[in-house]
Order: sequence, then structure tokens, then C-alpha cells
Amino acid sequence: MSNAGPTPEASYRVTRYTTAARLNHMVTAASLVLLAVSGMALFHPSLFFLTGLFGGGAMAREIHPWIGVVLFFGFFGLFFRFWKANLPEKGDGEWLKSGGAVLGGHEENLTEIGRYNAGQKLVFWSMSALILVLIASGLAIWDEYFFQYTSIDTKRIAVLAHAIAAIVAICVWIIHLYAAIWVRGTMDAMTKGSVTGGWAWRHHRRWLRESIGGKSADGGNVTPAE
Amino acid sequence: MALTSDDLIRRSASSVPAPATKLPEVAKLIDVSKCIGCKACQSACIEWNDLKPAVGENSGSYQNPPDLSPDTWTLMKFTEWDNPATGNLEWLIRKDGCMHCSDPGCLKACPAPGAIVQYSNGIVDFVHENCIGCGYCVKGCPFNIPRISKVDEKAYKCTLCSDRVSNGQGPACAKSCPTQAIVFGTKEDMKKHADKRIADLKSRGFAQAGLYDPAGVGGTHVMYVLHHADQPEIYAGLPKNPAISAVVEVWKGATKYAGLAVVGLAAAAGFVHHLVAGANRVTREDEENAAKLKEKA
Amino acid sequence: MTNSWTDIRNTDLVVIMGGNAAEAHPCGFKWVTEAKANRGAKLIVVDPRFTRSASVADLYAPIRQGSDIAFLMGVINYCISKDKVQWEYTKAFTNASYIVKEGFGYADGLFTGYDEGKRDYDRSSWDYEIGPDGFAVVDETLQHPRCVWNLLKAHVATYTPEMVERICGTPKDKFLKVCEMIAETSSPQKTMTSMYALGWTQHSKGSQNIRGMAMLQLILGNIGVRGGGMNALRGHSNIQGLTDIGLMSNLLPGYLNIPAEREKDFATYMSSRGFKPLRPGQMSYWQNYKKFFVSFQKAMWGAAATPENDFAYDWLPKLDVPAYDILRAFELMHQGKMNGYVCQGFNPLQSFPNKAKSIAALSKLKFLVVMDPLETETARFWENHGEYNDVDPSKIQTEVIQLPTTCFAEDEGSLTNSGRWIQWHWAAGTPPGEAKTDIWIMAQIHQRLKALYAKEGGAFADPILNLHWPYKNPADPTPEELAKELNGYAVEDIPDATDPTKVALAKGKQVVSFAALRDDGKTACGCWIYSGCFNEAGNNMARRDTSDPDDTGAYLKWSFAWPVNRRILYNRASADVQGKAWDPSRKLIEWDGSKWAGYDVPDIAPTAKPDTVMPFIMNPEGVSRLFTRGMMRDGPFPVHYEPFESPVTNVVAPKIRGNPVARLFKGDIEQFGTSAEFPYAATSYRLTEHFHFWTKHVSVNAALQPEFFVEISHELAKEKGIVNGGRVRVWSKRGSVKAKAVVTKRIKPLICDGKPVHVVGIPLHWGFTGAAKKGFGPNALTPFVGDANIETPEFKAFLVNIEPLAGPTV
Amino acid sequence: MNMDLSRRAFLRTAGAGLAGTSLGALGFGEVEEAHAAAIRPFKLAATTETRNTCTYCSVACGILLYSKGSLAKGEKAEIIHVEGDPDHPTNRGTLCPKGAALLDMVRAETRLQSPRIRKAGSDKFERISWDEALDRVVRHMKADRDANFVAKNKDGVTVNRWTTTGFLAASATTNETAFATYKVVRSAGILVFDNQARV
Repeated sequence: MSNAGPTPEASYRVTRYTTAARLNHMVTAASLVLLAVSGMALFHPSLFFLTGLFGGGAMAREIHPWIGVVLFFGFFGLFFRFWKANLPEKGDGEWLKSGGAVLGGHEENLTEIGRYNAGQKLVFWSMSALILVLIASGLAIWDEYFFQYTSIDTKRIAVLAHAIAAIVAICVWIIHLYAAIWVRGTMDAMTKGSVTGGWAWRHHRRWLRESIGGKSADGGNVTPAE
Repeated sequence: MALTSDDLIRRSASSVPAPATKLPEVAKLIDVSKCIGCKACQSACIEWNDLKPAVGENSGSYQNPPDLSPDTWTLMKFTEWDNPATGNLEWLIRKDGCMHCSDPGCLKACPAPGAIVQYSNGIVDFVHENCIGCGYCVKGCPFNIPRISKVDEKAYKCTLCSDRVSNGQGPACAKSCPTQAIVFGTKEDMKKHADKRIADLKSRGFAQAGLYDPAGVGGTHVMYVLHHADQPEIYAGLPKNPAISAVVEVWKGATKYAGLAVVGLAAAAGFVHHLVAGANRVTREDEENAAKLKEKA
Repeated sequence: MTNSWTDIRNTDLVVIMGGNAAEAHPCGFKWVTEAKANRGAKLIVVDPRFTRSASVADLYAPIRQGSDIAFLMGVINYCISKDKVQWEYTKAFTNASYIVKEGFGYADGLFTGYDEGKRDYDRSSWDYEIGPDGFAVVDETLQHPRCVWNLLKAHVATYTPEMVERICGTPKDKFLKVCEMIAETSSPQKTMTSMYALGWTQHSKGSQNIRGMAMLQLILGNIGVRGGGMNALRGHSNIQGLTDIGLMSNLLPGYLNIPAEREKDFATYMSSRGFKPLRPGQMSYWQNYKKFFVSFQKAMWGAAATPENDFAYDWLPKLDVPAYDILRAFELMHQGKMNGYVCQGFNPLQSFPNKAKSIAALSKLKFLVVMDPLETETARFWENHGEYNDVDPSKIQTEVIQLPTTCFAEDEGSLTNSGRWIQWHWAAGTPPGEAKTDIWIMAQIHQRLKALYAKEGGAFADPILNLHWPYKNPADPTPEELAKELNGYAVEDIPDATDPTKVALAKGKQVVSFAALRDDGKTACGCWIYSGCFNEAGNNMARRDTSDPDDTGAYLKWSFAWPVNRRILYNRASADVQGKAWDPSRKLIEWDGSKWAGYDVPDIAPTAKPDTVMPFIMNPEGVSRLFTRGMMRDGPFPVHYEPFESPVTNVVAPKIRGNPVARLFKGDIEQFGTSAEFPYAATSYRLTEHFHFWTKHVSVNAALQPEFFVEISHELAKEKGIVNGGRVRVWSKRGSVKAKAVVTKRIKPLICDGKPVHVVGIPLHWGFTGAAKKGFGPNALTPFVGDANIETPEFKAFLVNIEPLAGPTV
Repeated sequence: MNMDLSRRAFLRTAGAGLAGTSLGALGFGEVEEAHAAAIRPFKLAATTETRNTCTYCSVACGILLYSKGSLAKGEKAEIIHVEGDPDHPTNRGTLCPKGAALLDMVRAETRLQSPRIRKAGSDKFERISWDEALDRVVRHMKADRDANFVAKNKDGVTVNRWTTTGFLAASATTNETAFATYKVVRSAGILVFDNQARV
């Protein structure tokens, strides 16, 4: 393996996320985890015991939609921070086509990646879409406050859509999380707000160039990812 | 015949062993052709179950309270129907409430273990200690019966007076019904009784009289004798072929299992990938290149 | 009821007209559904509205309120013209063959003898021709032109199906279908039962509505038989009992009469109460009148009622008018001629017609006492409740004393149901707060009044000071003590009739039945018809044996029924002239060659020969009356009169408004509206979710039917721009109410004499106290006029106008 | 009869009659507590059953009153449930919507608790004692009777009537109450006397 061995000492660190962005992400991430746990508990009987973490089934049912609201607004914040950076670019297609190489850890032969690679963008956009589905379907089945606004047929579709969207979202989240674990040094971006120069060189070289050069390729000012 | 958990044949979000002895199936038979819409059943239900329906308003109908609620487990629904065949007005009055399906959609949808149970005699009962108030039963029910209380956020519906039945008495509504339009007994006896009633109705010119015991939900433990059994929908929208919604079936069937599988697979895939591909680490070379880049700048 | 609730199971045809049994008496109506389910019986409902009863009927026919007599006379006309008559019954058991006096006649809606100034008849020509032997003359061949049958035939001939349609608005085909079904029961093997209630009584000719059906039932042979009869469905749990015990201005217990002032002494009083039989060999039971009267006086005044003082005859108040009924009482109050009024469990402000007049009347009293378990509008008539009771308390000088009483669950005693079953019940709960039983309160009033008179003297105190009050605790008599008094007892030892040395009944012992009562003062009995209820065998009203041989529905061992535990009145008529049951499958009693026996207590002397003594022994004729002689003020046959407020003119007697002999008070005539001003025919009624003004205090019933509403047809709604669930104002000449509108297919315009008549239905149950929403009820609108014979107010037919109100439509 | 099929036959097969209803008798006590949790406790356990008659209409349905405490034993008794008497020949245990809710008539919020007086011109009721109330009623009655009693009419006939105070009798009181009322009212010479029969 080309990259086996201990992680080298950082040459220097590059700021990737502001504190506000990290807080925003943390809130969103925490909500998502809590939602996944409580949601799964209510989704499958074998996981119902997880409601214990929330003080029982009724509490889990009560809290879940409120966390959903937090998630929605949290993600809303993230969306407005990052949506521009996640717009598709030319190189995205190539990156995706080279999925095997990426999965094998060989990014070196790919076109230099900007702030986000296509995979990250996919996570971003799929999460955006899924959360929209989840919040809409979630409101439709949040009977405590919104029972009267939809028909039962609609609610049935909503509950199914909610379940499917949640499953997909959890899968996306697993990918997101796994990627962060697998690609060592990534966690720092969210825990410390900065990454090592090497990490940036390796994974987001164009972004590194731009952030060091203070200029982007198109001449604009470069800022941290946020 | 006190009902116990030994008599359960279904329990929401859990599995139960088959009961050693099965109780005879019971049924409430509501003969719409004998019903005078007096609401004695509503009254008896309220009193027996200590319900407190609010004093509402008249909204241009005899139907009061306006809908089923956590405090209204049964409700007379009134339809003024012009029979096109005879030109006569018919005032169709149907007692609405839980049908106690053999294949209960509420129970299927319920995520809370033991919040909904089905006894071997056919009664589908809500166990409020276990109810989490999610309202999935509302979505599961093909008859739009359960209601969630705003007070304690728990689901309520007719229990078929399981407490009375387990003490050898019929449901309060059946006991009170002045014209015995509501009768209660073993399902077998009720079907026989219905046959007699249907024969009587046919002799009075109701050629389509029949029993409503819909197969789509495996039959019910609340059945109707209808004078126009070919058109159940004229009785305040009684569904013609009720069944658990396909959406609910998918949700509580394929989705439940597939969903868990997909999530598990995703996690496993990552695990396997890590085993195979190992960590994607930054190399010394990367750091050096980065350093060089910085120096250049 | 001549029969009982449980007897309805025996019928072949139920006619609900003038009532709505499914709505008002659901548990009694059960026996209709049972007859339908088990006997294949049919149900006909005739009503202005498609009611809850109609919802399970085999045939529904609409009728305009107040036109029942035209309908019923039309049915009789049909039966006679189609020869659908139970001839043997009609000839033997009715007065069809009796010859009516020369001089009797009928023309233009009036019988002979009418005095327009007095609004009354000289009824002397309305009677039988009496032969030289002192008996009524009969023509068994029914050929005599003045025999009752021929007079009846001529009288009903006007009411053709076309005329019925014109008057009643009942489509001819529906009317004829009703006639066909009813006529079938002229067979001796078929019976029909008539179930009626306030829909017939609450008219200015209510009594004649009922007579109309009774006459029909007689010519069909349906009286006295299982599954037959005239079944008045009484409204309240013990209104039958209160009437039996004579709590009316003109009655003594057991349908004896309070003397009129023209009956200046006991001899005069008794002179018109000889009840000599009008046919040879006939039994006339009222010949025992004196025994019942004297025994009552002994119960009232004990030892102070002696032969010497005519058993205290003078201590009874004497009437100067036919009756001091509720309408007269409120008229007098309104005129300022009354000072005090006691309402015991009654809510006249809501119950009586013309609420504005009721408020004005109550405001003129010095004191009003209200005894009730619940709040009532009457007790708070002086309190301002906005538009629901817009009064100024400071201007009302009436002192109101409200006394809390127990309710059924907290007291013990007997209630008499519609089928005359007197059932004992037991107390189960502790009364709330300081509530006391009515018996205690009445005893307190008497004891305190007596003490005051004893101490201070005052106006004629003898009847108060000497009132027989033999109770162990005079301050609180027990129900048993009073029940035993009602039954009757020996005041002194009664010698055996055959052996004077023996005592038949020792002093203080209970009489076995009214047959043991005497006119010599040796027995006392509070209410002769109740005699037998609590005799030496014990409290028969408390019996609860459910045995019922042959499933007749008689239940002779369940409680006690008056008279002498008889369950079907006139049951001798269930058998033919030879004493054999008309229908062996519906045997009730039969003559076995020496006596009457069967499943019920025979309504005839057990050894009275069947071909000699006719079944209607309370009539001196022994037969029933198709022609009712001078017994009723408004005619020996029913005539169709329009309600006082009618949307149409009377087509059979165009000059007559209302019932020509109904009593009218001056101010009330001015308050009658006309159809020009008030075009819609209103009627008031009860709903099954509520009982009178009581259940609006019950949270459950308030939830089941929360708010006052009126019902109208889609056609009228469209015409007036009224939407279902919207608010409307309804007003009559006497008042105005606001309500929700229920627009329904169950009310349809009726075409009467070519013109559409719109019906406005106004249910009763709301007021300004209780758990239900505040509401008006119909009696702010209803007219202040009663039936010509018994003064039941005309609540079922009056005129209103209606308009939509702005505001939320729910 | 059909109605037998519906209720009694079933009850027989179920092995329990109404009168014998008690949880212990049916072996409920042997059931483990965990099992019992699913079933609500039977509310008529350990109550006193009293036969009564419905107070509303004249069908006179038989009812059973269930109370905590027994009057027969001299205890304070609170009625907790009302149900139709299955042995009653007329109603066979059934009740109408009013009868089925009798309990809430017995315990209605607007049940009167104590005697009260509304004085002339006042806008409120005031609580008074029974003694005060009854003495006042009787004092009013005597004053009016003494002032307006007519012993003889203008023709000199003894009429002994009192028509300035009237009495309106109830419709749901017992016959025994009715008779006590009759005696008290008539002995005073009251003629303005009527009941609910007409309305």
C-alpha cells in the first residue's frame, strides 16, 4: 500500500472550517445521530430498546420531531454556507469515473480537487434532498400539531417516504462518516477546524493551492471552506 | 375467561407464542336495518369507559360529537339516502367504531411493543401503558378509527369492552342497544343470527341485504347487517373492500426489513473496505509537497 | 296503554302516528322490532317528518300536522267502503247498532246544539234513544238510518282519499297503501297496535285524534286482544301514576271527580253517578262509585269522615269552572289573581306555551316554591340570561324558595309505567348535600301548616287539622306506609257477608283488592284502582318473577298492574261472543263453560256469561262507543278542524277556525298569527338524546345533542337562503328564537289543497341552565290554547316565519 | 327469542351471570400480575347492586344501580355505575341514551344542594336552612289561604276552595309521594292543582 505507515508530522496547518461552521456542523451531526437512533427505534421493533436512551418510547416519539426541526435548521445553515462550494464542476465527472482509484486510495493521478470532491458533493446534495423529504414527510406525520392538515392517505405515503428517506440518509451518513474515518486527517477539519497541508495536498490540492496563493484559479479571493 | 397474555395471538412490535388453547372467536353484530340511531351505544360507551366528550355545537347534523375522538369510541353516522330504485328516502344510520379486524392494520403499524394486542377471541385492544402516541395505528387502520388524545398523547378506540367480555359480559353498547340492533356472541352464532336477519330483510324487498365481514382484513369481529350490502359506501363511507393500505404494507413489510439490511450493508461495506483498502493516510511526500507549495507562495 | 310494552311483540301491524316511539321510547320500541323480526310484523309511520321511527318502517307516509282526524276518518271510510270490518266484533262489542235520538245532526263542521257565544254545545241530542223499558234501543240489523253505524258511515263519507290528500298533504298512493295494510287487520286473526303520544294529544282537538284511532281499532276488532290496543306512550316515568292518583284540579284518586259547586251536597253528587246499565243483564262497574269515594274520604280524614257528615264531602274543595288546568292557572296568574305557586319537579317556564306570558305571570306572584333535584329555568325566571331570559330582576318582586329534593336513585317507592305496571324501586345512593325526599317536604309543610292553624286558627282549618296522618313518624312517613294506604285497609272489623259472626277482614288488615271496599266507612282506600298493590300478601309491586306462560308478554308475577293486576284492558274482547279466542294462537282468556280463565286477569266478572255481559263493563252499555254520546265537548264523532294557527283554511268547514269549542282567553286570541304573516307550519317535538329539560344537565346527553336547532327542508332552505349548520331566526306572533339550522331531506314540503306547505321542526330540550349550550326551545313561540276536552296545549301545530342570520356557520 | 341469543345464551356459555360477577369468582386472582396488566380492572367489583327504575320515560326500564357503600347497611353510598336490569321483561337490560347516562344525572353539577331563597327584587339566591325555608313557605301559604279562602259561593253553597295558590305536581315522583302530596294539597282546599300529564 502506497500510503501505509505512520502519519507524518504536519508540515503546517490550513484552516478548513470556521468555528461557527464547525458548531453548525456539530449541531447538525448530533441531531442526525439522535434522529437516526430514535427513528430506527421506532422503525424496527428489534431496535425499540433504543428508545430507552430517550427515556422511553413516548419520550422518543415526542423528542424525535423536535430534533428533526433542529436538524432542519442546522442543515439549513450548512446548506447556505456550502452550497456554492458544492456546485458541480468539470472535474467531478472524472472523479466519479475514477471511483475505483479513489476507493483504492489513489487520488494522485486525478485532476486536482477543489474544496470538495464529487463524492462530497453528492453527500451534500443527497442530504439536502433527503432532509427536505424528511422534514416535509415528518411534518405530515407530526400528528401532535399537524394532524389536521393532511389526509390519512397522504400520511401513509409520508410515513413510507420518511422511512425510505431516512434509510437512505443514514446510508449517506454512514458513507460520510466512513469517508471521514477512512481518510485519515479528515476528522481534524471538524474537530480542530484545520487540516494539515499534506492532507490538503493529497485530497484537495487545488483548494490548497488557492488557499495558499490567496487567489483562486479564476482570480477570486480564497477563503477557508467556510 | 378472564383475558390474559396467554390468550394473545398478536402483540405489536413483538412476537408471542401461539396460545395453548384458543378462545372462541367473538363478534359484535350491528344490524343497521334495526338501528334507530338513538345513540344509547354512545352513551353506554361513555359511561362504561368513563369518557368525557366535550359539549360541542350543532353543525347541521344529528351526528354528535362530530367525530370519533379519544372520548368518543363509537359514533352514530347518519346518511339521508334517496333510494333510486324505490324513490323513497332511507335514513341510513351506522354505528362507527373499531371493527376488530382479524388482520389489524393498527397492530401491524404499531412500533411500540405490546401497545396493541390481539386476543385469540379476536378482540384488538390498546394497552395504554405501552402506547407511545406515535399515531402509526391511525395510518395503519383501514377504517380510520384510532384517535390520539391531546391530553395524554395516547391512542384510543373501542376495546370491545375487553374488561367486560373477560368477565363474561357483552360490550356496554350491545347491552344497552334498545332494539338489539347490536348483538354480541361467538362469531359463529352472530353469523347465524345475521343469516336470519338477512332472510327477513330479503322478504321485505331488500334483495341485496347481506353481511359485512370484509375478507380484505381477514374478516372482522364487528360485523354489519346491511340492507344494501352491495353498496357499503352509502353508509357514511363504509369501505367496500377494506384492506391494510398497500403503502402501509410496504412500509411495515419490505421497507422494514430492507431498510435495516441496507443500513447494515452500508456499515458492513465500510468495514470491509477498510479491511481491504486500509486507511487512506497522508504521506510524508504529501506533507513535503504541501510545504513546497507554501514556500513557492 | 290498554296493553303493555311487552305485548307489542304479539302484533302483526304497528301504526305509529301521533308519536315517534323509536325516538321517545327506544326501549319500548324494542318490542316493535321484535314483532318485526319474529312475527314478520309490519310498521307504518305517519308523521310530518321522516323520524327515527320512520327509519325502520316498512311504510312511511307524510302528513301535515293537525290533520290526523281527516286521515283517520279517511281510513275508516276506506274500511267501511271496502267492507274491511270485523263485523262480529263491531256488531257485538260496539254501539254500532244503537239508535241515536231524533234531533241529532251534523252539518258544516258542527253538530246540533252549537252556541257560538258560549263556544259550547248543548249536547242533549247526542244520546241514545231510550226505550220504554229504560234501556237503549238497538237495531242489530244496522238498517235503522239513525243507528250509530249509519251515522258513522255518513260522517266519514266526506273523507275520501282525494279529500285526505287535499287536507293532509299525504299523497293518495301512500294513503291508500296505508289503508290497505290497516284494513287487513280486520281479520280476527290479525291485529294492529296503535302507538301514539304527544303528536296526537298536543292539539286543540287532541282527544278526538285519539278517538279517531280508537274507533278504527274497534271496527277492526283490535281492542282487548294481544298485539292490539290503543297505546298511549306516556312521557314521564310516573305521569301515569300521578294521573291515576288524581293530581289534577278536577280529579280524586282513581278517576273519581272533584265535586262541582252545582253538586251542593253528597246526595246531589251521587245522583248523577248511578251508572244504571243501558242494556239488560249488563254489568256497569261504575255502580261501585260510592264505595270507592267513601273509602277515599276515609283515607283522607279517617275517623273525622263519618256517615253523619257525608264522609266529609264538604271538606273537598268544589270547582266553579271545569278545571284549573295549567293554562287557566297561568292565565289567572297573568291577571294577577294568584299569589302563590308550588312547582314540584316541574319546569313550567320551559314547558308551557308562550314563554313571555309565563314570565309575566310568574312575576306577578308573591311567592314561588320550587322543589327539584336540579336547577330549573322556572326557579331562575327572575335572573337575566341575556337574550335567553331578558328580564330585570329588580323589577320582579316574587320571592322564590328553592328546595333541593332527592332523585330516583336516592328514594324508594313505586312508579306506574305506561302499561300500568306499578313497580317498586329501592334507594341506592346517599342524597347530595341537604337534599330531602318529596315525602319529607310535603309532610313538613303539612305538619307546620297544621301547627300554625292549631295555634293561630284561620280560614276553615278542619280539613287540615283532621287530615288522617297515621304515620309512625309524622314528620317523615315511609313509602310503605303510604303504599299500604293506597291499597286500602279495614277501618274496623268487617263481618263475613254470609256469616255475620265471623270477621272477613279484621280491623287494620289490608284489603285484598277493591272488590272488598265498602260504602259504609268500614274501609279506607287511597286510590281504589291501586287496590291490591300492597295487600296481606305483601308488597306486590316489588315482585320480580319473570315467568310468562305461553310467552304472552303478560308477566303476571312481575310487579303489579292496575286494575287487579290486569295486563290487557278489555281482554274479554279477545274472545268472540261465545267466549272463544278470536285467534287461538293469541288466546288471552276464554270461557270454559263456567268461568273465564287464561293468561291474564279477566276484565269481567269471572262468572259473567259471555253472551250476556259485554266486555266494556266500565260503560253502562257494556259495549264500546263509536258514537261517544255527550262525553266529549266537541262532538260524538271526530271532525277535522284546523289548528288555531294553520297554513290553510279548513276545506270541510271553511268558516270554522280551530276547534269551535276550545277555550280561548281574550289576550291569547289577539296573539294568534295568520298564514299571511307567518307562512310556515311549525311543530315541536322531542329528540331521543334528551329527556325534557332534565338531560341538558347531564354532561353525556349534552355532548350527544349539544345545541338548539330547527329542522327545515332543502326546498325551504333554498327559498330563504338558509345553509345547513347556519344560524336562523324563527318567530311567531308571540316570540322569537335563534337557532342552528339542520337542513334535511327528512322534511319535505307537503302539497295541501294544491299549495306547498313548508314544515319547520323545533325540538324542545334547551334552556339557560345545565351542561348543554344555552338555547331557546319552542315555547317562546307556541300558542296559548288547549284541547277542548282536557286543555293540553297545541304545541304540535302553529305558525312561524324564518330567516337566515348572519354569523358563523360552524 | 333473538335477544336471548345475543346476550344471555352467550353469557351462559361464557360461564358467568351478571349477579355473580366478581373478579375472584372468575379466577382472575390466580392470574399473574404481569398478565393482568393488559386488562383494566373490572369496575363493578366489590359494589352493591340495587334495583331501581329509570326516572325518565314511562317505559319504566329496570335498572341496576352499583354503589360503593350500602344504604341497607347504614353506610354512605356513592353510586358509581348504572346499567339496565337484564331480568326486566320490558327492557331486558337495554337502555336508551338517557337511561344509559343516568349516572351523570345523579351526579350532575347542577344538582341542588341546599335550600335557597331569592328575595323580592334580588338578583341572587341566598342559602337558608330547611327550618327557615319551610317556615317561610308555610307562612306564605297560610297568609294567602286565610286572606283568599272561599268557604261559600255567592249562592251560599259550601265550596271550601282556595284558588290563589296553586300546586304543580311532578312527573317522576313515586306514587307514595303523589299520595302524600295529594293529601296535603287537597286538605288545604287547593283547586289549582295539575301535573305534567298535558305537556
